[in-house]
Amino acid sequence: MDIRVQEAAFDLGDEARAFAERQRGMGAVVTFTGIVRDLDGGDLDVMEIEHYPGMTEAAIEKIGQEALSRWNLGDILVIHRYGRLRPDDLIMMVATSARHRVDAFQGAEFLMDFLKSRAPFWKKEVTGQDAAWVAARDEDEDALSRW
Amino acid sequence: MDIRVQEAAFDLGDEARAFAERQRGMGAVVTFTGIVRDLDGGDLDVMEIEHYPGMTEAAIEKIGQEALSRWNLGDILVIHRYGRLRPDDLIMMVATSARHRVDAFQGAEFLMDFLKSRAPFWKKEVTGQDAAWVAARDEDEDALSRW
Amino acid sequence: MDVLYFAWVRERIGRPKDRIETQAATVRDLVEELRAREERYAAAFEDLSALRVAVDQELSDFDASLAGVREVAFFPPMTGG
Amino acid sequence: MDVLYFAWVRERIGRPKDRIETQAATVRDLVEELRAREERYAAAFEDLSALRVAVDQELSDFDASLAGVREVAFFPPMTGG
Repeated sequence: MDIRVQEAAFDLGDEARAFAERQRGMGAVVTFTGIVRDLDGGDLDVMEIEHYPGMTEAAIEKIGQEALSRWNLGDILVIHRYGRLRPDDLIMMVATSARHRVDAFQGAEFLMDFLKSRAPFWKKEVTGQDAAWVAARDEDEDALSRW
Repeated sequence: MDIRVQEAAFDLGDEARAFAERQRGMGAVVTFTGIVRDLDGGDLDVMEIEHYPGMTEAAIEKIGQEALSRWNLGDILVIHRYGRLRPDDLIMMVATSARHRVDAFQGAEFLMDFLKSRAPFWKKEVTGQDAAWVAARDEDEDALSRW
Repeated sequence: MDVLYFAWVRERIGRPKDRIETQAATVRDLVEELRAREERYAAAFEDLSALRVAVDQELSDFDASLAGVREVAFFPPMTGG
Repeated sequence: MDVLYFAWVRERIGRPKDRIETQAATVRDLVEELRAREERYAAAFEDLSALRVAVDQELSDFDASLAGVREVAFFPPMTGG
């Protein structure tokens, strides 16, 4: 399990390639990548991501262990950035490997659902002179109940 | 929609990076990659993949259009190789983008389920002097009924 | 009409393609004609439940009409992905 | 005991952290003490249903005991991913 909480940018291509290449005996690799987007069609300038140093790594580790215990996974990668991000910047990614595709998909979806609502990150959108904390969505909380 | 049926190898890193970079307004990118594995612990030498030129592209196009009609997707990429592959070679990949993660995941899973059982590819495993066509799995056929 | 074979159907018949003049009305009728040709055809088409068929490059079934059809293909269940 | 604040809780209180000597038995008791401090604390803790709490860096709830606890953190629902 490879967990990285970092301010620095990362390269999806390099990370996905390296993850897939270090898997042995795994027929399936799934990646999810989250990208800063101006979904409301406004003029998003900056997304600030705050986190809880210490707890963040522990919370992700716990989510990852839970995923490993529920599905037949080979490996897990989680990279999550904090700090000031710009539109089109990559926020985070997860990758999973498994012998079969269903485990790889389910593991990645589980990680994403729990990272959304159970890892201590908070997003703030800065648009011109305005700044607003992104509100948690009910559907993200609801998504946890399916697991 | 970008569909490629090819004998040549492809690079997961380059494809994933390029796909993510050309998305506009999409907050989520999911990739799935299938890799040649010796899952039975034998000594797999070669996986030969046969396909039905002409029908293959049309069948994948149809599956892709169906995915676009069912989920709110930005774009779809499908690359599928044929010919003689070796263990650890990448067989195929799909990528989906969407505003929200659920669509990206569901779209990718839908594409994979239908590529498995509805795109005209056949795999043959060559191990030493033996060669055997990979049998379709009942669970792959059953997976279609959930959509 | 072009009749194509893939995977073990191709291997069992020993060729990838036949060009056939036929009056067969349906895929099933065509299969009967092919079975009657030679032992290797009979062997390939022994168990239709193990076979899939495409008519003019669209997945179809054994009751499909062959009226106006240019290409029929027989193969085992697909194993893509 | 260290009491940490994140996101708009931190902004509303105007600082990321307090070092507090307290006899509070539970998180809820601690919240009452904080509310009584100053108006900005009262404002931050006005609606507990909008807040989450971590006790020694583990997600917890307002009825959790503070016996032996070194660090409590208050923040809004998380928005990772």
